[in-house]
Amino acid sequence: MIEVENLTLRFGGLVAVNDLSLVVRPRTIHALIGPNGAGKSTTFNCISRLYRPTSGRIRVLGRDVSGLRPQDLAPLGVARTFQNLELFGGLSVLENVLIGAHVHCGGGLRERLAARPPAVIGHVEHLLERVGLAEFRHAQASALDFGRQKMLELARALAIRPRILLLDEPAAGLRNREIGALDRLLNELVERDGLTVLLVEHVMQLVMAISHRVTVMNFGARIAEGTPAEVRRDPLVVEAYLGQEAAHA
Amino acid sequence: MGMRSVRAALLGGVLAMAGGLTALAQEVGVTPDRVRIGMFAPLSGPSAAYGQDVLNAARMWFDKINREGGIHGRQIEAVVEDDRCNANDLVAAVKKLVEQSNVFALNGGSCSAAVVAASDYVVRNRVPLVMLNASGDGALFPPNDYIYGAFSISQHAAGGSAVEFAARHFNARRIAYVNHDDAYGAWNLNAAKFQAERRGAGLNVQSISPNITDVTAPMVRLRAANPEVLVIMTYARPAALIIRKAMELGYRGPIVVAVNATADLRQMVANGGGPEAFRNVYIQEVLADLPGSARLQWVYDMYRQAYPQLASQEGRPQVYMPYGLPSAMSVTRALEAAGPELTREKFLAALQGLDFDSGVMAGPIRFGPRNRAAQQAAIYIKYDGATMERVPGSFASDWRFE
Amino acid sequence: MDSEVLFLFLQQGIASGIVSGSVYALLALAIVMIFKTSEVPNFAQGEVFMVAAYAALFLIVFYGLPMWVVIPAALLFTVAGMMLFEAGILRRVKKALGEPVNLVIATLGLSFLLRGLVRQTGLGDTPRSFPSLVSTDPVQIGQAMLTRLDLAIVGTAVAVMAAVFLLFNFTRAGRAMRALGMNPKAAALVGIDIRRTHAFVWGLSGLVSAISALLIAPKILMTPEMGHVAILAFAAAIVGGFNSLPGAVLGGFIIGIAENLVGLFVSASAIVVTPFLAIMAVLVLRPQGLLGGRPQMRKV
Amino acid sequence: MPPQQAVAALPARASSNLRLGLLVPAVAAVVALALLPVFTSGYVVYVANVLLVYVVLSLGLNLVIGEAGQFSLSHAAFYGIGIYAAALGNKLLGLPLVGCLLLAGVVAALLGGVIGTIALRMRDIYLALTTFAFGEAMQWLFLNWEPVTGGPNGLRIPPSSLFGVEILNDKQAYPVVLGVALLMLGATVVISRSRLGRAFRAVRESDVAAMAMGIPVRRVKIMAFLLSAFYAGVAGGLFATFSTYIHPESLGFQTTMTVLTMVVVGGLGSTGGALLGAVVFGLISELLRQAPAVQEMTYGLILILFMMFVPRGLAPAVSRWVRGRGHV
Repeated sequence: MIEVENLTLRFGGLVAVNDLSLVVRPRTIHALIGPNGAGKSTTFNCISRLYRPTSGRIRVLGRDVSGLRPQDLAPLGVARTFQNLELFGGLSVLENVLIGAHVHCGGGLRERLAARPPAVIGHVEHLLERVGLAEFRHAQASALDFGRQKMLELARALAIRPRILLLDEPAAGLRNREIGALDRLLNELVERDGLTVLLVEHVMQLVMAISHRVTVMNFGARIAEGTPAEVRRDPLVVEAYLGQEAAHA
Repeated sequence: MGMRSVRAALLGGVLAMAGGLTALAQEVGVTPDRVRIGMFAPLSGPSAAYGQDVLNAARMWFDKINREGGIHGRQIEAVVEDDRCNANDLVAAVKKLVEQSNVFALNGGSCSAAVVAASDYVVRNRVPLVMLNASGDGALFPPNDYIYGAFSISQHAAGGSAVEFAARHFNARRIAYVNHDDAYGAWNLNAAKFQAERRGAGLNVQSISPNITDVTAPMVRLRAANPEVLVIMTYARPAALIIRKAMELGYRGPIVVAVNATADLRQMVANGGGPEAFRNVYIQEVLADLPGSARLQWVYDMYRQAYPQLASQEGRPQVYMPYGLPSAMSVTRALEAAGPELTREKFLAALQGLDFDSGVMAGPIRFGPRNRAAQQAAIYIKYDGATMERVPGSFASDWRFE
Repeated sequence: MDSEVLFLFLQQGIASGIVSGSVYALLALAIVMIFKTSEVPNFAQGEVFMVAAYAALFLIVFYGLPMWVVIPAALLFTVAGMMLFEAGILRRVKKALGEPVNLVIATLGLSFLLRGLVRQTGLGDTPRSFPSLVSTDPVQIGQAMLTRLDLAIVGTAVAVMAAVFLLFNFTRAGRAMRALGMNPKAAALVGIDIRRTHAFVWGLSGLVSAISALLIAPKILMTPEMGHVAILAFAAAIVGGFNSLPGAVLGGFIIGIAENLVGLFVSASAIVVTPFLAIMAVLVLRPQGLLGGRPQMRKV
Repeated sequence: MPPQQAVAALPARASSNLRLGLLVPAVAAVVALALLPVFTSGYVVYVANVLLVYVVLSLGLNLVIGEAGQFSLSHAAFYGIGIYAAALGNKLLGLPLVGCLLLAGVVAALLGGVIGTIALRMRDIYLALTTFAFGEAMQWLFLNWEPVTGGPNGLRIPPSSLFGVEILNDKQAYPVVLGVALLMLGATVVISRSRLGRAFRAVRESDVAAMAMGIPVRRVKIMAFLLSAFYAGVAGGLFATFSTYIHPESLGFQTTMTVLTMVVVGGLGSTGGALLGAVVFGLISELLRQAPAVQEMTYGLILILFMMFVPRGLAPAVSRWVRGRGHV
């Protein structure tokens, strides 16, 4: 579904991503992990076309993305969330998700002019139920608590009806109970709805519980890849994380 | 579907009403013992200095006439509005006076471009308008039946007269001419070109913005043309900058400053670089005599008596104050001449026939069948920063509306 | 136009452009230092400039005070006024909602208020001249004619620019201001008093505006509308790069020279439109301005 | 991470109950407005005409600044283009009123599209200043392009005609002005609720997220700019129906600022706010003509005090008040 070949991105003299290659298979949850500044989010932003890679190739759904603009991905069925939340804060919860469905309500003039476009409103309401925000539909997005804001962002991404979901630290800042719900939801999306998920994550609990495959990055490069169990045993990974923890201590 | 028919019906109703009203609209603002005059001028904002005291002068004339028993037994009732010197506000003021205060005639306007904005409305509604001190060329040419003005001087006459003075008095063949790129400038340049051509003189023109802060560029260009006389048709601030720059650039020839800039002569000398810069300066004047002369003393006495409190303030009366008098005099004289059975038509006919000496302005106030501009000529005064010396004779523009 | 005249025009245009440009540059500096730290384009800067000149004139006309008292008093008055506006009004506006539009409107409100106030004094009815400390005797440089006053203006302006440069680069207060401009949160973390620094920047900006006002007032004459000059300063700031202090200075000189050259070689009535054409040209060709840093990509 | 907040379900949109409650007074207001010329003087109708022009201007400016969050300061320029286009369409081409209005809107919108395409490479303050510069340059053009605009002499506008009837005074023009203003108001409500309106707000709130939702951000911004220019152009066309003269002096930054003030005082980002701001501020300005001496200071103080104490404008305050009454 996503193929990254020899991706390199330099900011001035700084190499943020170094010759990274990566393949995400259909209907899997693929996690991208690594210490802070390892280049995970940068990779992510290359895939969603916010950054232009210095070299290398990225194919999404079999298509080379190099000619695409950021807004061309949603119509292809690629949705994403953001590390630090990028909600439409001043708008209502419902409107946030409706905007997520933007590409699906461009049909006729009636559809375009409707405040509640018939083609998508059912799906949007369903999504709000699914992430548990139905009762807050008229609340202002920025007034929600942090966990609900994260769920709202996920619902908004799902309104695109994506085939690929790119999640940038979905569990960061969530409490255990909320992580459990997220865990179930993601599994359901892959098993039942047939989505493919690429996620960048720090919360190991989530990564180890749900990922089918894990890629580990450090200093912009891939240092390991495999199943959660394999990766956990990899000495390079242990060193990278231990080293980081030692540095933190 | 319904909306359209409602609108059509409404439109029809409004049209019918408008038609019905005109039948009743005779002798608006006139009762046996009163005639209501609508007055407007800039009373606030940056242009208030052009309007406040001019309007006060006109009012004190009306008050004097009222004290003497009015005209044909009628007292003049003045209704005043602020026009802020801009087109939209002036039109609002005029419409309020005409349609809400139901005035008989209008006596107002100090800002030419803004007055022009109201001219079509005034003509359409057949309301007589006697301007205050606006030159108002745009509303006076071509002449129409309802609007009279230029009691100080029209811009056409001001420009033509200044060039005439330069060409005749100094025998100049190369005249440098600085004006503004606004309505005033367009008008005075029009007549100035005509006059220069008639006298066989060359006119080197620089049109500058009224907001200009640095006049070096236009002045260097004029200097390069080596003019014999420099004519300044700008407002006070740019005029002072030009006089000063002329000195800096070593120009020593005669400078003629039009009436647009001469509001405050002492300030002009201070602003223009002191007496040194005024060795060869001539100012255009439209009053009957030198400012401050005995001949005009009665005007200032009258003001002091009418507005003792205002008169005690710094900077009062404002310089253009006397211009309000000939305008108000024209109104009262025309009311007088129109007879006791006052109608707008009679009033307008009387205005057209006016020809009198106001005792205030340089020339007579004279209209005619094809003339709506009261004053055509100006006198010139040599001014060295302290003393004034009148140049004999007056100088008139030959430009006429074709 | 023969080559001799052309050469003369060129010299005069550049010389006169440097004189007016140095004043635009100062005022642009005042605008940019506020924008860099508070992200507010202060639309009242021109009126602050105007009020500074009128404050001085007021003291001269009504109290007959000597210049050595008047000048410091006017400077102090302007600085205090700006600090008061920042601390008393703008801070409140920021707290109330803090949208950039609201801040801009508040500065616009200030500009109306100040103009109205000056008109109340009665000094605004006629253009006034401000007494010059330096004579206006002509000085010839090459073929260009300037005055002693012109030279004094350029000299003082350059000195003030140098002082601002030193202040920003080599003092604690300057470092605090720069830090505030780069990242307010981080600045607070390293112990910079944000409120005091903001007030300081506004005060400094008031000081620089007041100096430029007293410098140029004898040359351009005073009216309550003299704040118009700020438009040229805004143009200078944009041309130079709105977040760059050296850019503001460069932009000031470019606008000053461009105005004069256009006036000399094109037409006097095109002078007023020159700064706007310069703005549009720069923004189309190099949006961040000549010395402006590239706008940073927001991290997501 | 912020602590768990009890989310006060802040309704971001009025409930349908409330909407019904507003419908009745709204209809009453429209009827009263329609009957205005019957029971007032021409002066009042003129003031109403001017206010309605400001309403259309405010609606347009609110679209680009309030809804789409793009700080544009060239509204007066597009307004001027509308006036000149309508006047010249009438004078030179003999177009009927509807044709003039359309011409005014379309010419302004086309130029708006071109300028938007260039200017919208910039954001925030840079966009504001580019559009400001464009506005000033246009005013200069109006003043100096004599063959077309009459230059400093201004331009006389001949009476326009509707279904063969010449419109000669304010009362005759009023039904047209009111009708078009209501039409534009209706269009604004529809646009604001539509997919395009949502896209505007998405771009305003976060352009990065908007892109991720498949919204062509640049095109949407240009669209907002173009629509806003169209509104300004139509407002200019309306002005030309009841005015006889236009001078470049009244097409400067001051006019843009007046409209911006209306939008902000009313409440940025809300259609009702733009409406309210135009009416309230327009009335204040007309009433202040009675107190000339302190006008400028009053105007300045109003702006400052509003920004300090009513920063979101009148609309939210009023709707809170209406809702509060509904509960009693």
